[in-house]
Amino acid sequence: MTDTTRHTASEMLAILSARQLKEGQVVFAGVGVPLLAATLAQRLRCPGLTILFEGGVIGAFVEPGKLPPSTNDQRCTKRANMVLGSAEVLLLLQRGYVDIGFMGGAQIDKYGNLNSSFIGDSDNPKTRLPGTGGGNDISSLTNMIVAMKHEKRRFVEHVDFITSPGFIRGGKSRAESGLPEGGMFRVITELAVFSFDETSRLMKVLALNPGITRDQVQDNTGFDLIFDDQLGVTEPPTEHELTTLRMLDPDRLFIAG
Amino acid sequence: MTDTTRHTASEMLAILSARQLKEGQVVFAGVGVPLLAATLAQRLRCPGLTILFEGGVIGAFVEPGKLPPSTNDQRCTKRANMVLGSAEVLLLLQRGYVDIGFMGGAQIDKYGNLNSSFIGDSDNPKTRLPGTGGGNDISSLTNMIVAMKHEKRRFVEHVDFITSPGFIRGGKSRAESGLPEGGMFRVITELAVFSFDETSRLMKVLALNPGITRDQVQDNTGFDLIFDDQLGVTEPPTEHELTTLRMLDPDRLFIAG
Amino acid sequence: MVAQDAVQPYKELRQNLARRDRSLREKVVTLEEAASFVRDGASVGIGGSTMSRTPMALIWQLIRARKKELSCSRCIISTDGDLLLGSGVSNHIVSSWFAQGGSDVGKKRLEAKEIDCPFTGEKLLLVPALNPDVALIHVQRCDAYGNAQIDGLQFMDIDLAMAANRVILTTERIVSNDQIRRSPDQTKIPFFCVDAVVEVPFGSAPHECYGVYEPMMNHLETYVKQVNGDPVGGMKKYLDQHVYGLKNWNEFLSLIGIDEIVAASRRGRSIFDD
Amino acid sequence: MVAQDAVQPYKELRQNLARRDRSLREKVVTLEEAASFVRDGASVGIGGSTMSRTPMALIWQLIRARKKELSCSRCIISTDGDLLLGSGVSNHIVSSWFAQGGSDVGKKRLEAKEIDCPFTGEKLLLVPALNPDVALIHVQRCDAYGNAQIDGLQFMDIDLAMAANRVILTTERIVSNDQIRRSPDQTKIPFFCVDAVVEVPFGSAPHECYGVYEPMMNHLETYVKQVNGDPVGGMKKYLDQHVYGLKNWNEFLSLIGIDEIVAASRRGRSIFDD
Repeated sequence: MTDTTRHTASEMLAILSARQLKEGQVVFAGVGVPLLAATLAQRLRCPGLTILFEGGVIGAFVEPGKLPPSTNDQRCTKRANMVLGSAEVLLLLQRGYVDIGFMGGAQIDKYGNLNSSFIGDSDNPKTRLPGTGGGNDISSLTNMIVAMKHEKRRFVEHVDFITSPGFIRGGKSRAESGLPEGGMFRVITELAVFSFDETSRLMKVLALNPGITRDQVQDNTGFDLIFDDQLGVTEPPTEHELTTLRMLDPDRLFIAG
Repeated sequence: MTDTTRHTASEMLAILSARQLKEGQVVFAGVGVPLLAATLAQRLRCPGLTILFEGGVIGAFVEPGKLPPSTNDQRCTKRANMVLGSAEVLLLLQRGYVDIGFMGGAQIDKYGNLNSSFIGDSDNPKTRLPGTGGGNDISSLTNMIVAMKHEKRRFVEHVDFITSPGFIRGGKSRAESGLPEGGMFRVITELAVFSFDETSRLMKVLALNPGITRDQVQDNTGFDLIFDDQLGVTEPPTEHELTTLRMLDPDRLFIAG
Repeated sequence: MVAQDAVQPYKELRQNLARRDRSLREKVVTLEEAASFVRDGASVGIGGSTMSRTPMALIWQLIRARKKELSCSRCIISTDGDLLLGSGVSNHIVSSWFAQGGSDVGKKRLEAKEIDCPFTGEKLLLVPALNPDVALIHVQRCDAYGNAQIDGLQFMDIDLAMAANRVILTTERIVSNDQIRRSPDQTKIPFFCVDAVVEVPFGSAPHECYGVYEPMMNHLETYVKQVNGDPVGGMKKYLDQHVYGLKNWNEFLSLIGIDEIVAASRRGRSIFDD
Repeated sequence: MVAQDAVQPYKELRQNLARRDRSLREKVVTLEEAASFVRDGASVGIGGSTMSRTPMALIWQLIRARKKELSCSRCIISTDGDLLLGSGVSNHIVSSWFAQGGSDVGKKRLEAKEIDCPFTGEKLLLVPALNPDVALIHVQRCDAYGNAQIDGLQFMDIDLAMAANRVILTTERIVSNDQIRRSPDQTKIPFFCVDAVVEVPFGSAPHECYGVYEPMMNHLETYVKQVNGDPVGGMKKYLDQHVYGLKNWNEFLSLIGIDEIVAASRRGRSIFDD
């Protein structure tokens, strides 16, 4: 028996994110928790989930225990439906064939803008982050799910640098910036599940994770949160979810922390 | 023994055109005599001639007796070095990888402009010709060899419609029209071999075919011809050339007339 | 329904796509059902080129269904274009490739626009995007979802599939999704671009299908003689005898004749010799 | 020598190409000779992505040859980027992909230009073309002329080969031209784009080469630990022990160790199982 009360934050992120995906969707997934969560959804409830990777893969069906270290490795193509060029797979985002973009984040702000470039001043940064990769394309062109650890320094009023745009400055500013489609759909953390207000485009708590209070979420967030009128509580991870997840990542590459 | 004094006009065109190609060149060839002549050159003197077809073929090595009916048939790919998309093979023209473009022509004028669209007024044409295909791209982006039958109605002062540009209105007008590279290199007919004057860009007789006089060429041409100062006489087809050509096209698909 | 030369704005293209059912589902239909997806007046992109991988069975069915005012586009047309125009199904066919500075082609194509390159100042000619209402593409094999594999010459079919607002595939064979997944390198069109799949062996006859059969030249030569000899009467007779009156596509194949089909298949497979 | 962000006019690109020896000739050279084709200060496009088909042997040789001020570009850099910067060979690496409206990436990339679409009036962001002086690309196989076949993920390597003013290939195996001609579908780079060919088995180690070997993670983890623990000293030690001091590439492979190479090869080939 798996003890369902004991799990890591990453396991929580992967399981809650997987629940956001629907059978038959086309998902463009980044490496790490997104790749793992999409694969988990495929094994649990959505055998017809089509996973795309920026390396040039459509319809990935990653093998348990053989998780790729990046989305540009040959393991991403195992039993895939199609292999194609990087520019070509990104054009599918542009054309509108992708339902959901799904990635991790280092820093996010109240409008869902993501920073994976610089902490501090971009001309003289305190810390350099890994950079954009395909993240800007994904967030510019799809409805996004972001899975990330919840810390005050990661959830900030305004990101130091917008690498991947969310709703920019809220309201209609995203469309006015030249991005007519897509936007932030969900943010998943170990504390709560978030969506964005339809009008103001401010981040909003949809549901608290089991045992987490409003105050805990607010205390770990660097801006004032809105809470949904029908604030829910997420279902805890089931045994089936946890065992399947651990079967997929037996070396605990992405679920250790 | 092949009787080298008896051959068709098409055989003459194919053999004289083949002589214009050099070992190691990259040639973009149209269907019919160009394809045949390029293949002939490959078999006679230039095993390292690289032939491209608009259907998406690099390094074709067409089989004797299996000449493709168009440059979009599978026969074009037999023992080729590479198969690729039509837009991609045309981009190689744009990038400058092709030494020679090689095609036939229905009507040509004194500046080497080709018409394969309309005879008469283009809004109400007397005759519709087959259209451009890849011809415009080829002539816009490479140095061109054109092989065609010599008739007065085909060699005109000004073509009724410029489908594939030569030197447009002569002088520097080609570059001024937005085509900085390429232009007409040779025109081959059953009567003579032509080049174009370096300055005026007018068609010029380089060499007369065996037994053909200046007057015969002029009488079959709808504009005043210039003759090169060192006007030559082409070597007649050799037995080896004729037998190889006939071996390539045993059904006389392209060499009958 | 979009006129051939009106460029659809990005937002409209995305919205059209969002309305499509792009879910993973089996899309296998009959030739008759597939033809019903093509509405009168639609802009239709046709895959293949000249005599290669022409979606002939589907064109044949569009003629039988007496479609009207189709506005067609293709790399290079061949007898497919004759039949579309001669049957009255299409009144407009746009064919192949751009033209650059200096030619009169540019003067005829007023929709093209010249700009100065914002980086180098050089003159550039922009050609408007073509997003047909529906694309018809014939492939060697695909699965029931529409993951399609194309061998050999691909022409402009991949761009066509991406550009179109709907895609109908005809295929020599429907194979399992497992078979597709064993050679993902060979997949050229992903299922989510595809709206219908029809299995039609010899679906490109009398044209060729790479690696499967070469063109059926006896049939084509007889056809050309008949139509060139008497453009109106010859075409009417061909349509009556080879298109309208027949029970199904196999009956058309039987008119080509088993001898020619076997010979064309043998030649088709010979591309894989050596 | 061209600065990374200066767009070369079309005429200049054509003239550069016209000066290249594009004839059909054998281009097989040693790693040392290939490295000599890369001049100090050159802009260098690097094929593959992250840990896949990285031209590591050639990068290793550029470091040994103490190249200077290379301006590099690649989809996504990994340990290759560390080594290029850490060794002092490169002082500028441009990495991956465009950014669209709204992000701050656009504000940092002043070379990008916004225009209104001449057809629809929509806002478009134009990114300048990148035409590196030289591209370094590792492939599974090619012939002595440079006709190169790539299996599996191709990333941006085809565009890179077309865009560059020179191309150096490293390859797991040089095969006969006959073998290339038996599967022209699989050829991705034609010989006339290629200036030099070097046969280097395991030329992408310790990264992966699709279908041949997976990344050699033990070596990479040891490297990462050493460099993260002491960025300056760790890198110096790695370069001294694994790059500068060695006789040849095989000696580098022997430091990775035969056990890891065999295991990585077994995993690499397993992609073709099922």
